[in-house]
Amino acid sequence: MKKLINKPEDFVRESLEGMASAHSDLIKVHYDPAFVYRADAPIKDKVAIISGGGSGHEPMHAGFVGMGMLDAACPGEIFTSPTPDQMLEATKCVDGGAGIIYIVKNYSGDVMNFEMATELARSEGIRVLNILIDDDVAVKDSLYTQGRRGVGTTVLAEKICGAAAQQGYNLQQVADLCRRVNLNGRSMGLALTSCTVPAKGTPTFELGDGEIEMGIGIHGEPGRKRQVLKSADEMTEILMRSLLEDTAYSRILREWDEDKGEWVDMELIDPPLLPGSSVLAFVNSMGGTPLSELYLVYRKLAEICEQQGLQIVRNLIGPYITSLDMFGCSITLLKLDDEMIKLWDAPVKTPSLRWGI
Amino acid sequence: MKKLINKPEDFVRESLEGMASAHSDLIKVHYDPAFVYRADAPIKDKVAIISGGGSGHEPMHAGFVGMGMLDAACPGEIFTSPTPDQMLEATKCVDGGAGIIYIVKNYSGDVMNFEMATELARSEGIRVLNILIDDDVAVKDSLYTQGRRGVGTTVLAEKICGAAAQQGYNLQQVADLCRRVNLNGRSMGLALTSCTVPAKGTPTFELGDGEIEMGIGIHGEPGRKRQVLKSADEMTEILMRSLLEDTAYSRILREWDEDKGEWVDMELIDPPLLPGSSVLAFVNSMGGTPLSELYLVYRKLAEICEQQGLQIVRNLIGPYITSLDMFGCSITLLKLDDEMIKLWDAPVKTPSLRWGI
Amino acid sequence: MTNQQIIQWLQIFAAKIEQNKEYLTELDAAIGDADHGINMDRGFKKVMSQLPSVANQDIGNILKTVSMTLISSVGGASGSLYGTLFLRASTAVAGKQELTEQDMLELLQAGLDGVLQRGKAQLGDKTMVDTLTPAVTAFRQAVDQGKPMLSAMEEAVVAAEVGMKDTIPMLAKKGRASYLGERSVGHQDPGATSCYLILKSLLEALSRNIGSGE
Amino acid sequence: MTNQQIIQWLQIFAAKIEQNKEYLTELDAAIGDADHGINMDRGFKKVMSQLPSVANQDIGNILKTVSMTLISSVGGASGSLYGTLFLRASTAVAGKQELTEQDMLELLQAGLDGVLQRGKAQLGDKTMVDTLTPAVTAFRQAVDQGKPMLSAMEEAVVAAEVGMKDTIPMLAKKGRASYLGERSVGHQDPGATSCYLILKSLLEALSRNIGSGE
Ligand SMILES: Nc1ncnc2c1ncn2[C@@H]1O[C@H](COP(=O)(O)OP(=O)(O)O)[C@@H](O)[C@H]1O
Ligand SMILES: Nc1ncnc2c1ncn2[C@@H]1O[C@H](COP(=O)(O)OP(=O)(O)O)[C@@H](O)[C@H]1O
Ligand SMILES: [Mg+2]
Ligand SMILES: [Mg+2]
Ligand SMILES: [Mg+2]
Ligand SMILES: [Mg+2]
Repeated sequence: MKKLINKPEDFVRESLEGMASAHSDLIKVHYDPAFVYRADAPIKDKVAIISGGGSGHEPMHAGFVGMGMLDAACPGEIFTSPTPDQMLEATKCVDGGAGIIYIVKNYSGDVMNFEMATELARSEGIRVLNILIDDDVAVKDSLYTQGRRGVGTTVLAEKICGAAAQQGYNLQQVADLCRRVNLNGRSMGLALTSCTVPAKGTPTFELGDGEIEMGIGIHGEPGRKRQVLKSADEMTEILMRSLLEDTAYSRILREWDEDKGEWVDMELIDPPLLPGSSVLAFVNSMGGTPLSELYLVYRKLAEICEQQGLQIVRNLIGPYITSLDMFGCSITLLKLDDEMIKLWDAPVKTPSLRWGI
Repeated sequence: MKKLINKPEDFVRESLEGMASAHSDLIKVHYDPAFVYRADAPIKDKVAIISGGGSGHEPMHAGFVGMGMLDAACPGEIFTSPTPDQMLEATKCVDGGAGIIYIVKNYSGDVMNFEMATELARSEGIRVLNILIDDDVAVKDSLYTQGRRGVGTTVLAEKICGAAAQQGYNLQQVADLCRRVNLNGRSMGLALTSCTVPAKGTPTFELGDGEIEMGIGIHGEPGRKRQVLKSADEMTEILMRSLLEDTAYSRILREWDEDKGEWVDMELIDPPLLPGSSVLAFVNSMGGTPLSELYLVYRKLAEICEQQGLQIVRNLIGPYITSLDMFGCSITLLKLDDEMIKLWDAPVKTPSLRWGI
Repeated sequence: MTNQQIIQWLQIFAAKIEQNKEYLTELDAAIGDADHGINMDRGFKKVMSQLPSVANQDIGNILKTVSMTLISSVGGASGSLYGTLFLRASTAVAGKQELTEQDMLELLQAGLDGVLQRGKAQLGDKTMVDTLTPAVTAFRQAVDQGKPMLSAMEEAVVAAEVGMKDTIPMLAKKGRASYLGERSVGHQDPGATSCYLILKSLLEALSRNIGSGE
Repeated sequence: MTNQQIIQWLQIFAAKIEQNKEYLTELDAAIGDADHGINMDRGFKKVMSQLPSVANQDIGNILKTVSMTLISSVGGASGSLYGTLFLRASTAVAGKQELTEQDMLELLQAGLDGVLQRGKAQLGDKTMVDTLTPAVTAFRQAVDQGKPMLSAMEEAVVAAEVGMKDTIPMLAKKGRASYLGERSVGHQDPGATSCYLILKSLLEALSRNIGSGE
């Protein structure tokens, strides 16, 4: 393992200390339990957005805390979802009285821990809704299973909902918007190499020289299948085909029902991605893949979108939701409407995403 | 070699095509000869800033073309400096009549090719000055040698001089400022792994599991010496010690003398970095090292600065001047004055550096 | 079973987890994200540091402390599941200083119910449920047949081991392994494995004290 | 030496560079940035594609085309240095259809002067200058002694080879290798090597046509 770390067990905390010291104008860090929050929180009468998950996906989530995006982020250990007490403390810290949205990636650990946090916060009288992101088309079956994972769309949902909250949307409006972003986002990723979890010290899996894992998540877990590494164009085509061939996906997600005061199962179905749509194209590095290669992927992606009659009206290219040092990339296509475009363009000022201010 | 590429010989061009398609609002790309330029160039009566160098350091330089930074960038083949005809064409394209600054990293290839371009542009009546960046403290001797390399300070000089040009500084003022930034910037880097040049297909050097190269440049070349990989704190201490122990460095650099109409040798000496100084701390990834590890380096760096009485008033953390997929990092400390701070904070809108707008 | 035996159970389990940390992590590397051993070890090291302060309290309180410690230190799927398991278990035996066979049955059943409710997994989904369910069933049958705690637990552990091994050919439907689809087949589930170890530790704590018991 | 021999020289060199592309790149990997073979091969492939259009022009024009092609396609240190070398050489023999021994001396000397002026390297700095300088000196001596082109060039190539090998123990002072300090010692300079190959190719072009000559 070749990393710039001290002791593996101190890695997450020390990285947060570095962030705190680097970005004291934007964020503050609470250590026990660990969460990162906007330096100016709580903001009265603003819906607060909290996300979180295992560490190792930097800049997500802590790098997106700040004006126009997240109010707080709860980092777990590497690839291990955070604990309910972290979320509860973060919730109390940023609660401005207008309610809280948890943006949760659909992994059993994250889902269960955020559900526990929701129950705890509710029992303390704080209005919390948790919205799940499950955009990974690599996972096919959904009935009776965990369903799809939450990947690239999470970043986009955090930006768009963060802007909405900043502009004064109320709790239900932000929740509706977040659900809409999730349903309109589709992602697919591949790995050229595994990553190395510091506490484990060796790569999670071994890949031959000409092999890749197709349909990966963001935790260094193996993908749906192993295949041959081909050219950037061919790899991009395979990713894009998975996204474009993805028809209406239906799943049951559990959300808190404010009226009933209990968890309810909701059936949600993705609207199809039809020719003529406007999209945001997000080409993401898994960590080790450099920007120059992402532009090759984007080049082919743009060509395919053009052929398919999809209009790319916004894009994001870079390492935003990573798996430590993994080589590889993911593509997210988010079908945009005018409201989402406006919110995407709204000013944002966080350590790792900034424009308009 | 595990990369998302098509044919190695098409890599640079295809990456530029991806950029052009992704950022058509900010930049345009000319292909033969290759250069990237501001979509709104030329800007009348504004000094234009051009940089360039081998590709493989992305986002530098093409990612820094745009409002408040570069007017054009000339990308060479991977790690191979661009050719004079590229610079000449870029120069003619962005010339707004107020003169041109070439920001040149002090490598023999870059220096010689930019000198040839300067002569060509001058012969066509365009006022060009070329300012060298040589901030790498790993290289010790300077008399009768190539001297120091240009590394991290290049990014900072491009931002600061870009802002100055945007604000209406004239040619000599921008040149003076650029020289001042160079003299006040110091960098030192290390590699945990080599990188793989696509056309070569294998790593440039092999490192054992517990080994690093200390004092590297940005072209995958071996460093000053090979040593043992220690903790992030210890590695940071070694880098910082090199920067802090660096005393007044004197060298002779060749610049064009406008009055004499010929090249002249100038002796330039770095002002020392004394306690009490305000600095910009730039922690840079060589490409493969993830953000989370950079924050560990920043954490220790901040601690050392505090002990040394250096006040970090600005920082930049991320992959900005890379060596393809190399794991490793570099630290740049730039001693700031109020003018530089103001120019650093000025709005910038490029594909890879953006704030204030 | 006394509260001292409960403490011993937890100590034995913590030691087993430490020994099997790498093994559990390797199992998780094959079909998950390579952290199950690390997670459990972090949690139970924390539990060990908390135990002295509650060692003399009733069993309900001890288990509640375990639960709270796991919930706030493990994270991941196993953190909320084991946390919920111990939370429900603690409620089932609230205030008790010693457990009868019936109490133990209620403890186990409540723990299992908590896991089912939180995780929504069914038997055959390739999770810890596949260890826990047959174990609780076997324990209930033995107790119904009037067998004493130790032999009932022996039967539970046998059933747990079978259940654990049965996860190998299963196609995962819950947890991270479910994302692998067909590729999850042929690997033993890490959570089912740690769950077997926790029951095995319970048995060891009971048998180790067989002489010193009544 | 006729312009057809000049063309052959360039063809032989282009072929040699293609054969030695990996070798030159490996030399550059040891003390530079692993691209010298790639750079030279890119440049001379381009030269080959340009040659047909100037094959019948005078030698000055042919060399000027080589220069312009190298300058605009090689990049790096070698692009500007070889570009300058050919540019100066072309000026030295402007308008000629055939070269005498004296013309060749002027061609070589002008090329060397161009490299020195552009790169500011001195003898012993571990660069192509260490091949070129002794070669030009040897050629001059031979010509001064009245030797014919072919044997003068043979002596130049012998000197070039010695010069190239002499770069091995040198500590680099110019070019990328200079950043390595002491670690540059013990490796042969890539530019010195390609420079040897260009002279060797010149010799081959001359000797290959010895029968068909006057
Ligand atoms: N929904 C669920 N119901 C029951 N058990 C589950 C569920 N999801 C995951 N598990 C169990 O958790 C184990 C993984 O735990 P761990 O690796 O610590 O957490 P994570 O998957 O978050 O990394 C799995 O092997 C499985 O037994
Ligand atoms: N200042 C200089 N003067 C003479 N030759 C030089 C100089 N700098 C570099 N060289 C030559 O150039 C060679 C390297 O060429 P190449 O690898 O193509 O360019 P780069 O160093 O830009 O990658 C060196 O081996 C050396 O012989
Ligand atoms: Mg995990
Ligand atoms: Mg080079
Ligand atoms: Mg796991
Ligand atoms: Mg080179």
